[in-house]
Amino acid sequence: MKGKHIGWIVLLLLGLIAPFVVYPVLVMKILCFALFACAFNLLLGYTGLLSFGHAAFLGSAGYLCAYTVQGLGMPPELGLLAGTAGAAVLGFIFGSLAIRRAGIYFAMITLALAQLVYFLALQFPFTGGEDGMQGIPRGHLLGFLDLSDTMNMYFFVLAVFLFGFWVIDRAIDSPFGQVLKAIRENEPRAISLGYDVDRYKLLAFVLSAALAGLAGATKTLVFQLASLTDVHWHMSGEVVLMTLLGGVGTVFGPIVGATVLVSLQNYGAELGQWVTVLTGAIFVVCVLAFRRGIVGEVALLLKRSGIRP
Amino acid sequence: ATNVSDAIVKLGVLTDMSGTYSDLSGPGAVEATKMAVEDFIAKEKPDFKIEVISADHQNKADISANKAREWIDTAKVDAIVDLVTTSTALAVMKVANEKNRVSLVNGAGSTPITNEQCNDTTVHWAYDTYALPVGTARAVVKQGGKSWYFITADYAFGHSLEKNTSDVVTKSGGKVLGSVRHPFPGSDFSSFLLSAQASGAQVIGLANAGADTINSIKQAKEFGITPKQSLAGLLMFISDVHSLGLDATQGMYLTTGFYWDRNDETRAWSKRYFERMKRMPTMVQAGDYSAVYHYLKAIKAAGTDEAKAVMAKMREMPVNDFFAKNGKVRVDGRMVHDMYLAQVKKPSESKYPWDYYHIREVIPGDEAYIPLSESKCPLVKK
Amino acid sequence: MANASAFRPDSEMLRVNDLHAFYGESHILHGIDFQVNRGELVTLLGRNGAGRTTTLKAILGLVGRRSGSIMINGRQVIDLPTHRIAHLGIGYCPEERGIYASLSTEENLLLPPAVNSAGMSLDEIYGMFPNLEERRNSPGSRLSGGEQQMLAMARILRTGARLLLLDEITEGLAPVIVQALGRVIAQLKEKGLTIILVEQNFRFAAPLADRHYIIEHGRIVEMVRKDELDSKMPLLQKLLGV
Amino acid sequence: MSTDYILQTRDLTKEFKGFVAVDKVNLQVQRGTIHALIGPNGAGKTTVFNLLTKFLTPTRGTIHFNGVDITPEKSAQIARRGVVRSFQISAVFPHLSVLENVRVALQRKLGTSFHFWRSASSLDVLNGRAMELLESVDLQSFADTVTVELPYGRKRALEIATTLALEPELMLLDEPTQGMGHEDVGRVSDLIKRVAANRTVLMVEHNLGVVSHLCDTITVLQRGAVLAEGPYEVVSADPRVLEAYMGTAHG
Amino acid sequence: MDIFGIPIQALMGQLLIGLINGSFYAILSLGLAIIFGLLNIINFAHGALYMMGAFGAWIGLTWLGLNYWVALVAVPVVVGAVGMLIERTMLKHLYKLDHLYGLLLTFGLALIIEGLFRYRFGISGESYPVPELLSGGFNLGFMFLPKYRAWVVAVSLVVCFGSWFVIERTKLGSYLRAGTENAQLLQAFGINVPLMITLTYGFGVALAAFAGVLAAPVFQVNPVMGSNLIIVVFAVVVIGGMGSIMGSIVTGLGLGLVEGLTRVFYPEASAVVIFVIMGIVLLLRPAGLFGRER
Ligand SMILES: Nc1ncnc2c1ncn2[C@@H]1O[C@H](COP(=O)(O)OP(=O)(O)OP(=O)(O)O)[C@@H](O)[C@H]1O
Ligand SMILES: Nc1ncnc2c1ncn2[C@@H]1O[C@H](COP(=O)(O)OP(=O)(O)OP(=O)(O)O)[C@@H](O)[C@H]1O
Ligand SMILES: [Mg+2]
Ligand SMILES: [Mg+2]
Repeated sequence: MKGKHIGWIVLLLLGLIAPFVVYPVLVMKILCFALFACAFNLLLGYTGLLSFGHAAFLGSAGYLCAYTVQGLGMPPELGLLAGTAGAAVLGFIFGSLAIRRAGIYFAMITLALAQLVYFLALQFPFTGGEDGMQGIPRGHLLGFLDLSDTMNMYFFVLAVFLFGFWVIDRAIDSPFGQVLKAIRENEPRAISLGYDVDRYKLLAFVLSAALAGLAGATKTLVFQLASLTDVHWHMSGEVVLMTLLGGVGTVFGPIVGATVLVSLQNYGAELGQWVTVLTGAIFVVCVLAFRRGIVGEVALLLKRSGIRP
Repeated sequence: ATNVSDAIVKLGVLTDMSGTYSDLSGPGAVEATKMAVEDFIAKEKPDFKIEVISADHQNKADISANKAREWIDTAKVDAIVDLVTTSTALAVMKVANEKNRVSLVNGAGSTPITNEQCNDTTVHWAYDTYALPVGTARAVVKQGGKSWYFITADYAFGHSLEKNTSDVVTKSGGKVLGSVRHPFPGSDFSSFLLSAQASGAQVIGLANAGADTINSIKQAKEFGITPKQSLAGLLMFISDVHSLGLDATQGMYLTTGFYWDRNDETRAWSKRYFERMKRMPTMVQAGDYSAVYHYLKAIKAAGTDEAKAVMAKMREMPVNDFFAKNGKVRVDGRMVHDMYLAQVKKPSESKYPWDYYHIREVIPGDEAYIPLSESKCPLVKK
Repeated sequence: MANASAFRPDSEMLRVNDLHAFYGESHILHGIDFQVNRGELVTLLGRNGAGRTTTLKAILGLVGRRSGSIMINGRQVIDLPTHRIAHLGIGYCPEERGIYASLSTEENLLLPPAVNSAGMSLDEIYGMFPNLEERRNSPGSRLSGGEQQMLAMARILRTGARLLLLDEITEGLAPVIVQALGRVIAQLKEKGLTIILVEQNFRFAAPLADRHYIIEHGRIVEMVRKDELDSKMPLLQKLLGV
Repeated sequence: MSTDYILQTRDLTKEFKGFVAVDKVNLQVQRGTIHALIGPNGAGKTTVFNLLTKFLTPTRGTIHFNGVDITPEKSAQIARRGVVRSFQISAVFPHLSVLENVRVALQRKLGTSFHFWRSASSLDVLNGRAMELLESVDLQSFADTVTVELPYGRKRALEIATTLALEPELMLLDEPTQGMGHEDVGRVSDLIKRVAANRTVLMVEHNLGVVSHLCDTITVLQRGAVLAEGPYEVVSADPRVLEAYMGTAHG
Repeated sequence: MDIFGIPIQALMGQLLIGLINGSFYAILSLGLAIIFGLLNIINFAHGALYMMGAFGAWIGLTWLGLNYWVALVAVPVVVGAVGMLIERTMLKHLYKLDHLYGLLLTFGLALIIEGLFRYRFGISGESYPVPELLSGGFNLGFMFLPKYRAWVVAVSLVVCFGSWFVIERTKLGSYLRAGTENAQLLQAFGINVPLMITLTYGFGVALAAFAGVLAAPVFQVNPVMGSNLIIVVFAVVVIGGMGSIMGSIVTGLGLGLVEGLTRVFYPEASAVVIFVIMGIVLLLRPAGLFGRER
């Protein structure tokens, strides 16, 4: 427990210092993806469900938020709300269909549904096809805080992230989280104790989808655009990678994973065509050498050297 | 001395370095930009320094918007060059405009760039998805290809290619028999080709791009559709012809903004480019050179790198180089220049490497691009 | 069929010296020493978790890491890969039965390659376990717990292995079947097979075995010969709670 | 008044692709007794358990619990009614602590199991009851141990404690002593005896020692059908049972 | 005669084309299914290895002067050997872990392989000519069937059913299936499981490369030809039932047909139809059409 408190403090400090050291828009992007990965980890790491369609939540929330803000002229907070709620509803639909299946089959159903969402995003008139929705206004938060100012936007994103992360952290360590853990450990036994496991999984799924949506909606405000990239299955794959890279089932792992991957994409962009090769090499090395993910390995190292994390 | 910020003009080439479009722009675009800078320094001896940086936007709008912002905010980039794929171009144009920086768009082709979504710090150089199909369609109908059928990528650019072409075909007295929309990216086009074949159209218009176009052409030959029916590539680059070979592409019509072997001037520049890249330039890469050179000249003339002032100079000065003769940058940002209708040579006609085209016709710039009178750009006062 | 010339009661079939075994980081066997003669039936007794299963697995190289010496027929095998060890004529019936769910009963039965020609025929086996004949075409996963146990046992009788490592074979079996198995084991011993039996069911093991080794915390703590059973009963009681 | 039956099945049947695993079983379990289900391997005992708890759906027949027809209900529902089972292969939550294992069973009654916004420390109120349960199976000293590290017999004991936490009216135990050393067998069978004091137990068991020691009524299944029923002395004297199940040499 | 406004002749043509594409799906998904079946690894590098097959043919022809027929044999062997090397040096360490790790590793490998080819050959790729013996085609009346395509169908059917026979109907097959479930025990029975696994992976990879060589004359040989295909092939494997050999073959062919039909009636949806089918199938039959439910 103590380790976690230290983690929170470090996180907070980093969040406050980062925009003065690193380019703030990049940090915002990292925060959005970190939230996305944490939401995903709630499902994979703590419920044992591998969704291969999480991009659908990220992306569709982005479009919804963009439409609310741009098309309907609503303020940004409503945009976020619309995105999150939309993703939650979508999550409920996905979840209801997929929950009854396990393992790789679960992953594949979510992939199939996400492909449908992609298809719709491409075909719907308001999404702008492959050009996406551009020039989304950031607007004024609650009517007064001008979000077009980078620092205002930054601290707003940080707040959103911390809120989302807190929800996840709390959910993991809640009565609900206990049941999830039990289900992951031994599902038939959980059933025989009288738990309707499907309903617990569904709630976890909806929660994860909603938070992924929150991340997507926020991202739309940050970049002022919503595009197909965020609904493409590559994105679903990327979030798996972020989580694995950081450490599945560790609280802070996905944040680290997202940071590494996003930075890699960003700074790697200047390496030109070698980015993909480099990214590939990192995965290979990670799997072969640091299987528990970065945070997982560090935790193990600390444990071995006798420091209780 | 000129009033250039930090006495440095910084150019950021933002392009697809490794993805689908990396052959038609990509590393070649970076190289062309560098050539333009070197040539400019050698010839004009400016009193400011010029730097070029580049990045791979991986065809993702968020990455390119982020990179553009970062470049402008932290690296003090003055202009962003190339911008292949429309979504990334639109995203960057917006960011650059907001921060009063110039976008020199070359790779992306969609008409909204200078139309609905135009802004006063964007220039669109080499081609667009109006000029290419329109030139081709008009010529092909004139040559007797009256009935058309489209194989269209089910994407906004595919749709707009199809629509623009259809309009011209009907206007020129031809007929459109139908179209089929394929998912993007596809790999097998034989089904769509069969539909096209069944339509009995004389001309099959390929309203797609890159690997899709290449595979369509390849498979059309395999299924014996060509040469009975002829193909018209609506968005084709010399890099596509090169990778397909003349055997598969011979006889096709296409429109281009630049062909390396057109005259001595183009040949001279292209040979220099070839020495560096081991490939001949596409119109995008040549356009990057031309646009960058013109931009730098405008800075020198304006005595500042402030975007609005530079834009004013760019509009004022005609473009005269190996790429364009008397080209001019319109108020909506479109650089109007002549386009060329090319027909792909038969293998037997090709005498040396990269000897691919007969230039059949010069399409005057005023006819090639959407006239200002039809423009939906808010900057155009009517 | 017993091969008279191969049957030399005191010649050594298996000798294990200072065997250590590890699962990942946990050190399970701390220097096991024992030996089994040709044609002998020896049991490994001990409490749950003492390391009996691990000993069998270590002989076959199925543990994470091991060290020490294992001689089979006078040949050092500690460095051989598992499949080579098996070809020296070892039949292994694992504790968790290891029935292949995707294979039918009969395919399971025919799976292990014969190591020599002395194995039982399919008919003999079905005669011994009629349940299996009845379920011969159903997938392994559909068998009841006990049926799986029979199949696991039957499977190695077919191969003609001369040294059997049997782990808790009476587990979950109906008393009639346990008795039948007792008869089978006696027959096998008759034929001159060497058997190492890991058992909880002391009552089953006692009349069959020539010697008993008692394992505690990964070490052999006691060896009891058949003729000492009565005198050493109190000790056994203390060690095993029998 | 007729006898008070807590569980009754009528013509309970399960077919697997033409193979009849459970054949018209009429089982009557009397309240407050320990009832054993024995029979040769493959007789259908586990399948009966699976049917009773709806891990399998009966092909035909009905199940009545406390007079209510529970045939159409789902597993978790049946568990909430008070029919709780153990598994033939040990069923614990391996990476939870021993205490948490029991608490998971207790927490459902708090009604906060969907509350993802509440801290897990809100469950601490259950610790007292959980410790009591652990004491009843002699596991109090292991409360903070991670369950994987427990020896096998202790895991079975924990499983029983977890089951007890639900205060089941009817406990279904599938081979509770399988794979145990002698000491553990003794301990677990004593435990069953103790916890059965005010509830009903239906168990499958091959260890006849345990059966004869614990059980009031014994039902013998063979090939899916009931072969014999009655107290141990009666059943064990039945020549058909001897032939099909117990064998001759048994004493 | 028309069906929903489509002349039946055209429909026949489209179905035939569907079958041709189906053969590619079948042969690729067969390789994937074999690898998943035995190694429990979701081989994301399959697409990249397929691409290597196609490039192998091109390199053979252009640099070494080896013709198509030589390539058809030599390239799968070479790429298969590369696969075995990958298995020996990397995958070997992952068998005891969750599928996810295999997926991640092979995904990384795919990125590396693709990146390297992209660096060397550029994105537009190269054209491979149809072998002389098979150029031209048959006029079937309702359509022109290129000889080469007919050959593709024939040879893939032979290869697919040949592999199926070996795996399902021979002793080797029962070893393979047993190895999937509990390799340790199989080894304790005296079977050299590591070798078997290496060879199997090599075989699965060789199938991918074989498909690549077959594809070279049909599709533009470019570095991303595999990654565009792989996700569809995954869907095929899943619909057929992960690890089911017959399932992957039949589903591959079947989905080719379905896709062909969609291209006639609702072409825009032809890329998504496979996923729709996958969703429906999994909801109704969780283990896939031919998969065994656990
Ligand atoms: N795969 C494994 N990983 C880690 N530890 C293991 C593993 N298998 C067994 N152990 C541990 O090794 C010890 C010895 O186990 P083993 O299975 O050999 O016991 P046993 O004497 O056969 O008892 P049992 O009656 O439970 O079968 C136990 O403490 C067990 O927890
Ligand atoms: N899902 C299934 N599909 C097909 N047959 C099955 C299935 N489950 C069980 N059977 C068959 O039904 C019969 C009864 O099995 P069950 O597991 O109930 O036996 P059991 O009485 O518990 O035996 P044991 O004492 O060996 O555990 C067996 O012959 C088994 O093969
Ligand atoms: Mg054991
Ligand atoms: Mg049973």
